[in-house]
Amino acid sequence: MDLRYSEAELAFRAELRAWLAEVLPTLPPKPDPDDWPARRAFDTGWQRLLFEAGYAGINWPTEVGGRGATLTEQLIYLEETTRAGAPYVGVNFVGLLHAGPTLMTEASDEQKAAHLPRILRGDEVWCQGFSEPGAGSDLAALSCRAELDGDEYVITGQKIWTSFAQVADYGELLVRTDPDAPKHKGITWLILPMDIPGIEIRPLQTIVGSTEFSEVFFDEARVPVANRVGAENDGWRIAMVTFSFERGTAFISDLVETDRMISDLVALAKKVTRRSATAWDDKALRREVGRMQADMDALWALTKRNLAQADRHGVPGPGGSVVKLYYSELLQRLTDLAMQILDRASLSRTDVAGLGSGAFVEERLRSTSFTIAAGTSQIQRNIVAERILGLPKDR
Amino acid sequence: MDLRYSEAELAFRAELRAWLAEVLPTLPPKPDPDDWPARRAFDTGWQRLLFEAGYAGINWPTEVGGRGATLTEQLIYLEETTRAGAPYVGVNFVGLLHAGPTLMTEASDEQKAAHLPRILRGDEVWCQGFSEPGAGSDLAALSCRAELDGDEYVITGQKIWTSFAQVADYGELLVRTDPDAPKHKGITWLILPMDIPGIEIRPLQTIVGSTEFSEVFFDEARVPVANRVGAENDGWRIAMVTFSFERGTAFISDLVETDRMISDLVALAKKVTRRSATAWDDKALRREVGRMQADMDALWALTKRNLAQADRHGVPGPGGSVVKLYYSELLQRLTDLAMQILDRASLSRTDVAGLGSGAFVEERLRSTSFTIAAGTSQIQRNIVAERILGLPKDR
Amino acid sequence: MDFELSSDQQALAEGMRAFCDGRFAMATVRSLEDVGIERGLWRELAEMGVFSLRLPEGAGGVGLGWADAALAFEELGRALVPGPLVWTHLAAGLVPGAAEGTVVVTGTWRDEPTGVIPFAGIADAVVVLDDGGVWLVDGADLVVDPVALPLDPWTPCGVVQGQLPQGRQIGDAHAAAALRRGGAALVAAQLLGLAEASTDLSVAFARERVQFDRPIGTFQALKHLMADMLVRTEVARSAVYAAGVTLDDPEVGDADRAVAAAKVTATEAALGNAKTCIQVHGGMGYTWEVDAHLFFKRAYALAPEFGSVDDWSELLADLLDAAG
Amino acid sequence: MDFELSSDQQALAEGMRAFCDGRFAMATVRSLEDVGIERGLWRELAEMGVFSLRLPEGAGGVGLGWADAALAFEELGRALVPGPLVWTHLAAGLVPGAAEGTVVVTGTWRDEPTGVIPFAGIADAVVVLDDGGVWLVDGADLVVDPVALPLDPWTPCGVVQGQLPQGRQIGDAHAAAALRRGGAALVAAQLLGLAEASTDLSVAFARERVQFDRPIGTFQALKHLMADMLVRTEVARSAVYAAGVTLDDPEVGDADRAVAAAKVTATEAALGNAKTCIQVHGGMGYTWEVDAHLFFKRAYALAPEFGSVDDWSELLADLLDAAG
Repeated sequence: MDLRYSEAELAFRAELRAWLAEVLPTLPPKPDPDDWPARRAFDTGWQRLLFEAGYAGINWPTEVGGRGATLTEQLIYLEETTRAGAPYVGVNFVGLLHAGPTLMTEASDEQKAAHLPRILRGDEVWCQGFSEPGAGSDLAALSCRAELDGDEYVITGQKIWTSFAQVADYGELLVRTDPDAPKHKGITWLILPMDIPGIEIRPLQTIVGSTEFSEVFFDEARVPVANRVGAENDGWRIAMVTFSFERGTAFISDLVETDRMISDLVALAKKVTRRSATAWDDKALRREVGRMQADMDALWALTKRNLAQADRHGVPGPGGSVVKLYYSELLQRLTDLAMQILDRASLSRTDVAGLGSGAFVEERLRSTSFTIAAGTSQIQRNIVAERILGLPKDR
Repeated sequence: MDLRYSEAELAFRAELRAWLAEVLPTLPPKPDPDDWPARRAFDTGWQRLLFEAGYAGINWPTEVGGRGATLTEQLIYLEETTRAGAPYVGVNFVGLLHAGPTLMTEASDEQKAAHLPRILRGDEVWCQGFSEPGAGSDLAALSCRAELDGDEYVITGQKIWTSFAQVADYGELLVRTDPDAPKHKGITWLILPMDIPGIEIRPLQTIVGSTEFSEVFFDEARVPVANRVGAENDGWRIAMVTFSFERGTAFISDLVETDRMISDLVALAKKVTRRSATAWDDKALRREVGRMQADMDALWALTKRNLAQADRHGVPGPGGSVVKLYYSELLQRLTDLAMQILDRASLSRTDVAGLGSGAFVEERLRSTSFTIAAGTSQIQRNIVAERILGLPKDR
Repeated sequence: MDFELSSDQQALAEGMRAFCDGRFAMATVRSLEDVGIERGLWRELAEMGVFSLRLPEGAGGVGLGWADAALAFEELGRALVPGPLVWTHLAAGLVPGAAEGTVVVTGTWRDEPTGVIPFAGIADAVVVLDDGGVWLVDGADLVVDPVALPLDPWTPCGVVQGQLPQGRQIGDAHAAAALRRGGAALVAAQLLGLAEASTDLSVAFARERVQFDRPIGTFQALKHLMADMLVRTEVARSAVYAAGVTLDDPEVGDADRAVAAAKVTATEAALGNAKTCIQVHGGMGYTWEVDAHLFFKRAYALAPEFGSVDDWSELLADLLDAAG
Repeated sequence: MDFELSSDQQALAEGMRAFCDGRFAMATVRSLEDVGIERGLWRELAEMGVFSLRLPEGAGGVGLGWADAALAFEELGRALVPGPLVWTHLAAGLVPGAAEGTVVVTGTWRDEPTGVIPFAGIADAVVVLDDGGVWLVDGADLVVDPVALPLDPWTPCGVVQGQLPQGRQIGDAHAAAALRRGGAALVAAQLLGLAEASTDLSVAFARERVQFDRPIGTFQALKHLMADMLVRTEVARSAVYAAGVTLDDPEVGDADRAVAAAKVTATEAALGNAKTCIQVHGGMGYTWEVDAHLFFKRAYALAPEFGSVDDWSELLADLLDAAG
């Protein structure tokens, strides 16, 4: 076991850090979160900068134009970009981390050539059409229909929780092509051009008031058969291939940010006065914060173990479920503690009395989704119990 | 809503308190917990004193010789006897609170006459033969067989978790009389004389090293058909009748004791020194103790609500499950907190350095059973979810 | 002793529920986003007796007690009725117009460090509590910076700029302590109502929502989450009702202690249940459309009012200390 | 960076596990009830290198590091091997005979307020840590009152009567701090082993035990309890291994901080899992016969050693404070 970075890793970090220091001040101001065209422009602009500097597709193989970085380099990349406050992957998320990797392993050469270089350069934005109102945790229950008509699939149905739908060029779409087959067996994976007729996008408002997600309605939208990835009715396997791409890097940016939030909480607690003392003079609070830092440091170590195991064995050790379960609850505990400290200042989502309080209130709201999105904590515990501990399936 | 005691209730309390003050000092010393004959003698002696003073069968109707007290009087009775340190119901538990009430509603006049007066006087001790190694949470899966042979049932099988088996005169026994019927339909309720041949009692050692429970083995033990209560194969219903006897008084003694433990914990925390200060100077600890007292006071109020609802509607309101779930976890939190305060003094189950620490360590061990015995917390949550909230059954 | 609602209390609670169902249906509550208060509805609350409930009949009130008020505020919490209901209720009899619903009153503590006051800038008057007594500040005398984005859009807030005015004394130190105690009990009652309503919403959803070919309410993990919601609610309900009864009849117990148990357990119930309610709803729970977030936001907005869980826990520990 | 066991470390862990399986089978551990230590077995532990693991080869040791020691102590914890293993390991090189297993060493802090010392009266020597350094007291110089009923029957204790002797100085203040840090890391490793083993025991039982016509491990409520056991274990494992690596190579992080994370998370994992293990076993978990209580008692017995969760959490907060 070794936690020391190699010379090469240190050099990678130094080079990246220097580049970030140079390039970040040149970026335009961050756009308003609800101005989607501006967000697309900002995020794809950043992607183009990454591409030109050779950092695009940090985890993509060099054969398809990626950086082909080691997992430790990916860790360094995520750590440094997050610490430096670089833009997130943003609207490029689905293309770079989900649809792209799927195309790499499952698509035809033509399909790869048509999309992968454009995704890397930030020329093409993707969204995801997997979940449906009736198919959330039970994704395989999806019912959005695609019927073959000549050399086109005619699609009717609905998707939900689609991020970036407003500005995406393409969508990775799961449709039911055989309604009579067992539910996992009748699903097909399609490349959906977002500009065809018969698609309607309705933004969904979240509890923080944002339009992060949309519902997408299909009314006889026609997609060429040539846009099918893999065989008809083999879409479930293909979708699962994508999920298996995760190598333990998923939560690194979140961990870096949460780690910083703990330090910010200490700073905040030193500013909040309670009667004659500050909140930070309260031993109970100090202990609680110390304990969260212990959990945080342990999670950071777990991430490094997961990466090392993924490197050796191809899959991350105890799995992303463990990190997700623990991390999402830690963040909720942390923001809850902040709410307690803030007392009436917690009633504002913007900063009050120079406390830097707004970020905590906002995150207390936002973090409610962390135990739900991408597999609820209940689903994650099933996964841990059945796949890691080998407990029998429910039925 | 009224929390004031009536004149009659106050008079009852005063009279009881005076009697306790008079009689308790005359009691012999409490016997060793593992000396079962001595325990029987002590507990039945106390029962005789209660009987003579008119307090025996506080919750039994006057028709069968009980006190016929109101639920508020029962509350007062349990509160006062616990506060005064009077003996527990002890070996009379099953007879007074379980088998007796069942006999009252389900047994023949002969059976009632034979047993009820003797139970009330402390002349007859009962135990329970319900659970089996293969039938715990799933009690209806019990397999201890009784086959009819002339006018006797021939019993072969095993029971477990039988308290007081060593000193009981009778047992309330559930046996399977029809193995082919659906599992709830083939069970019969028998009065088991403990002195017949074919019964072997093997004490089970608990994690605190006591022999509170026994396994009871039956090898063709013969019980007269006259000992059957109710009809053959109607035993499940009869057993459920007994459970429905609970009117919300089950945990009153426990609550009184736990309330006292919180005060004792304060006293202990004032004695434990940590560096220059006492544990009680620690704000975090004070807050934690305050919070537990809030929970405790709320539980006490809930108990009074349950009693009032049982009085009006015949059944306690949100049910004993709510009290049991919350109380058992509160006690575990309380004793856990004590373990933290005690630090290395927690390594001894007897008092160290005059702290009064032993009781807390002992209770930390003992309280592990509180979320298990008489329906695990998991089973209780199922009950709350299905019977109170009306959520659909598992299958 | 009979710790069960009297038939009058039952009728009061049912009446309040029917009123809220009629006048504060969810669509109405939703329409109050960003404002919190609509003067017409506020006067209807007054006509219903929400503010004058405990005033003597001779003074134009209903002549009821704290336990009755707790039942009414439980229903107001359940229905998510917004506004500085508790402060205005406490002000009835002290501040002209409060009981009648013509003057909206909010309040604060003089040593509150951040200057945030719910409904400041909207309310007509602000009651200020300090160790010396109860003070009244005219809303017009406050310079208030509105909070741009309140945690709970139905609880708009203002931040007082500069020093809080001293105000006119309308009560002594004893009255200030009594208002704090009573206010905490009534906020606890509102929190209890939130805890109940979020349980109901979760259960209704879990019975309808199908995944893996069965209602999600059949899954034990969700079932147990909801069982814990019920448990927290019933524990809190008992403490809240006991606090009301004890405030009415101090001979049955220590009022501070009873209020502490109510505020602590009701806050935990409301927050815990609101979180679970979102979780049970899954992705839908994170949308504006589903009501789960209203309970969540309101629970957090009420949690600090009249003393936090920590404050009341410490007070309870002090009482134990004094008793020991 | 490669935060995965090397093949040597893998072999070390497997070797320790095989040794424990062979020499400390559960029947053997059970036979040590009330005594904790059997001198022959203790010498076998020494021969296995448990005490001399980190001593240089020139000094008769194995020449390994803290990370390796953590792996060994994880296995000792898993197998429930009793005795003052960590203290004797720390004493190797400082106290003659400790490394060889001929002298059993326990230890304490001079400011420990209750005088309770595990294995006092049985161990040959007692190491005492204080702010001034490390001190050695001969077992014979202690007047000890044995604890009549120890929490963990495999951890018999004594209570020191009168003043703890000053002892002979065998290390300075710096050494005392180092022993506390290293000791906490190795106790954390033992606690990790307990957390793992109690998970395994629970899972094995839940797969076999049938109620309601199916293995209880199919019930989601129990499944989720056990999933949380695995989560706690893996979180703690990461922190414990990181603490070992950081003690070996202080350039990769702050050793105190790494040890704090290890002790805090491993204690929580061991206690949490031990409680759950009893709960999963139902009634059987409350019997002496099933091993669940051994994990429970040992977890509580080790929790206070070398600083509690609270102590290390406060230290971590102090470090954050200093960094901020």
